[in-house]
Amino acid sequence: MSTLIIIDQPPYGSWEGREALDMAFSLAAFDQPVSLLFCGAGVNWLRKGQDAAEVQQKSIERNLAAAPVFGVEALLADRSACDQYGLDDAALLDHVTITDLGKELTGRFDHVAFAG
Amino acid sequence: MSTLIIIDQPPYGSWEGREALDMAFSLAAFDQPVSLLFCGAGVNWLRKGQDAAEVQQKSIERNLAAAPVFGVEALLADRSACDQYGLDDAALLDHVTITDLGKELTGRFDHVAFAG
Amino acid sequence: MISSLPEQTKTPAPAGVFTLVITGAPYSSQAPQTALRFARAALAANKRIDRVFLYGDGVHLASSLSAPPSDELNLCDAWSVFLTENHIAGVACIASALRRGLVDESEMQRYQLTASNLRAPFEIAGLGEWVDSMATGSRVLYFHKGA
Amino acid sequence: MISSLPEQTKTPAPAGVFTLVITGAPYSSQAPQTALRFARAALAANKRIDRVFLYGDGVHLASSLSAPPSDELNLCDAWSVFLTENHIAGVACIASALRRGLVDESEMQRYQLTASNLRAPFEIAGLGEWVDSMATGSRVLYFHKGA
Amino acid sequence: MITLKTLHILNKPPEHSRYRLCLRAIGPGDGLLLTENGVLAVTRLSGIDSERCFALAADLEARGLSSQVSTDQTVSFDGMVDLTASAENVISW
Amino acid sequence: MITLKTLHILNKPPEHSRYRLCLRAIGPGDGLLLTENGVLAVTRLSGIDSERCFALAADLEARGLSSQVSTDQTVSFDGMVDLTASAENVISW
Repeated sequence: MSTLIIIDQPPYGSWEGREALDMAFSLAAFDQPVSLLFCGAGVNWLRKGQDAAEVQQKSIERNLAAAPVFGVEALLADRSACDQYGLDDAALLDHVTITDLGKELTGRFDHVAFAG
Repeated sequence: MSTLIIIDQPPYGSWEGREALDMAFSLAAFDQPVSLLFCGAGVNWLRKGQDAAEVQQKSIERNLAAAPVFGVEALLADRSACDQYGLDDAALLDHVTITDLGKELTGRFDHVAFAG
Repeated sequence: MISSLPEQTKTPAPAGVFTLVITGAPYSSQAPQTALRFARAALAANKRIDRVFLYGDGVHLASSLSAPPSDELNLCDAWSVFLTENHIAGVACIASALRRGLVDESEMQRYQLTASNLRAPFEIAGLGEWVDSMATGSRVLYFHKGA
Repeated sequence: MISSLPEQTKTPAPAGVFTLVITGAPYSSQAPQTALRFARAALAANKRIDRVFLYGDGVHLASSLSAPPSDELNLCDAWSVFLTENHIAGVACIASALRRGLVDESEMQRYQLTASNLRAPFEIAGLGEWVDSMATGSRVLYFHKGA
Repeated sequence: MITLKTLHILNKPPEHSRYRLCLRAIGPGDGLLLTENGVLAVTRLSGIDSERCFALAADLEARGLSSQVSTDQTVSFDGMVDLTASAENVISW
Repeated sequence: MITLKTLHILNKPPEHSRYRLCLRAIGPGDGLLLTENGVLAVTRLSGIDSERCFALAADLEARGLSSQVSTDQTVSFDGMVDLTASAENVISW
């Protein structure tokens, strides 16, 4: 039972990304294999140097950095979305693997889900 | 004080269009000049032959037909959106005027607003 | 549009148990309506629904205080009746619910709030309920907002 | 990006009175946070805010039962304090509110509901309040959801 | 009854960013079920004509689009149950 | 302080359908203020480079984009108040 949770909403403007992370961490906590895929504007969750103090939210940079420790198998980012948002390896958080959203990727998982 | 209320969300899938209509009818009820502009997927509100019984919602075809009576000055539809959705004069409800969303249109109103 | 119906190529998997996850709010999205029609059809086809899980904005479906106009479907009430009559568990995610002002009596006391507004038979529980559906092989279907 | 700041071409209009319309829900959109920061800055700049009007999903900002985690901003509470301290009217649209399960004591009695959950100083009223802001020349600013 | 590899359920209009993501993920042997706002895609067919594609009758009727889809590609909620039960996987976009 | 004809406030990312509607409605003398998710547009400048365009500092910082916008086009909430008060009209997209 492997699951891919997809985040396609950008950070801070909605709670959908946070609630998707909670889903992934819950699966991992129960020892269910889970990976996260960031695509569309969602790849902006993965940009280094976020400081959410002024929008009075918690940064999730630390959560994402800890994702491998919590048991999330992979942090995946869609290549075309990264290109569109100018996110190269230097700009991306650590432990992110660039891939391509498509039938080959989604076909590798038993479940594919969004948070909203 | 003239107001343009814009509806860019398609019918039945969300309440935003209905709540935009309520805004327009409220302005009209208080004798404030108001027009409605349908654009993007919102032009699908204007298609003849809607039957919302099976989705257990009220059709708003009758409300829209009565809009001129209630004092709404114009039902406007964006030309490019109508083209994309195959809405020609025969498919559109009566009393709809085709126009182009753009700076000339929005500049003619004191207020331009969405419901959500 | 569309090519014709393909021929059957192999035996369908026996996916007889569904979990429905609703993330779209009533009176904002169509999700609770679509899910209810689907749920009724599933039971009519002798499928089982082990659980309805409300997540994100979907928790508003469990409100006991919704009072739509009398000529509109009362979705919260319709869902409540459906779950009760068919003995299906309805669960609102606790984290989503507390943020959005949806609480049962025990959360009301814990957070010293002035009222509770969870409609029976919905209960409040954690994401573990959803993980359980995923891990036990239910067919988990999501009903998201459509805009 | 962007060209440089243009020179001032004429005297600014004296738009000193704002009405804020919030249509995005807390803990779903960023709208209530952006609106609150804007409102504080407006008062600091000696602007007046005559009214905050909640519409659509924005009515959830007036919930008295929201209980977010203690390390997150309690937006409903922060807005309530801001409105009270600055004597600004907060109005939730009655049609939006009733559908979404947001009621004061009088609506609770009218619809025979089990509780009320409107947070002071918010009040429930009709779209006429918004029309009033439009007609009396307030600068009406909208804070919608961003996704 | 047919068997699909992955059934993609799409409830968003062509303007929505997730609509395009969904189309990218449809593989051979997969099916597409249009529901809610997703049925508006039947007015713009070119992007999806090579797939096994169905649309929910109730949503077509509500939007005045029933006549634009052939009856064997229109499904009731009963048909939606069959499709979701028999597909190997389901993704709700 | 500047005077703008219409100030367009855009809080949606480039993927959103209303982002494109907004760009169509910007006329000469108008200004554009990017807020919330709208600040993601600063990574794709070509569509908006000819307008009077500003971005809200708090939202740029949250998204790690402060360095991509020159300081005279970055506004605080105080600046947002000034812009909205002085523009002849405001449209929130």
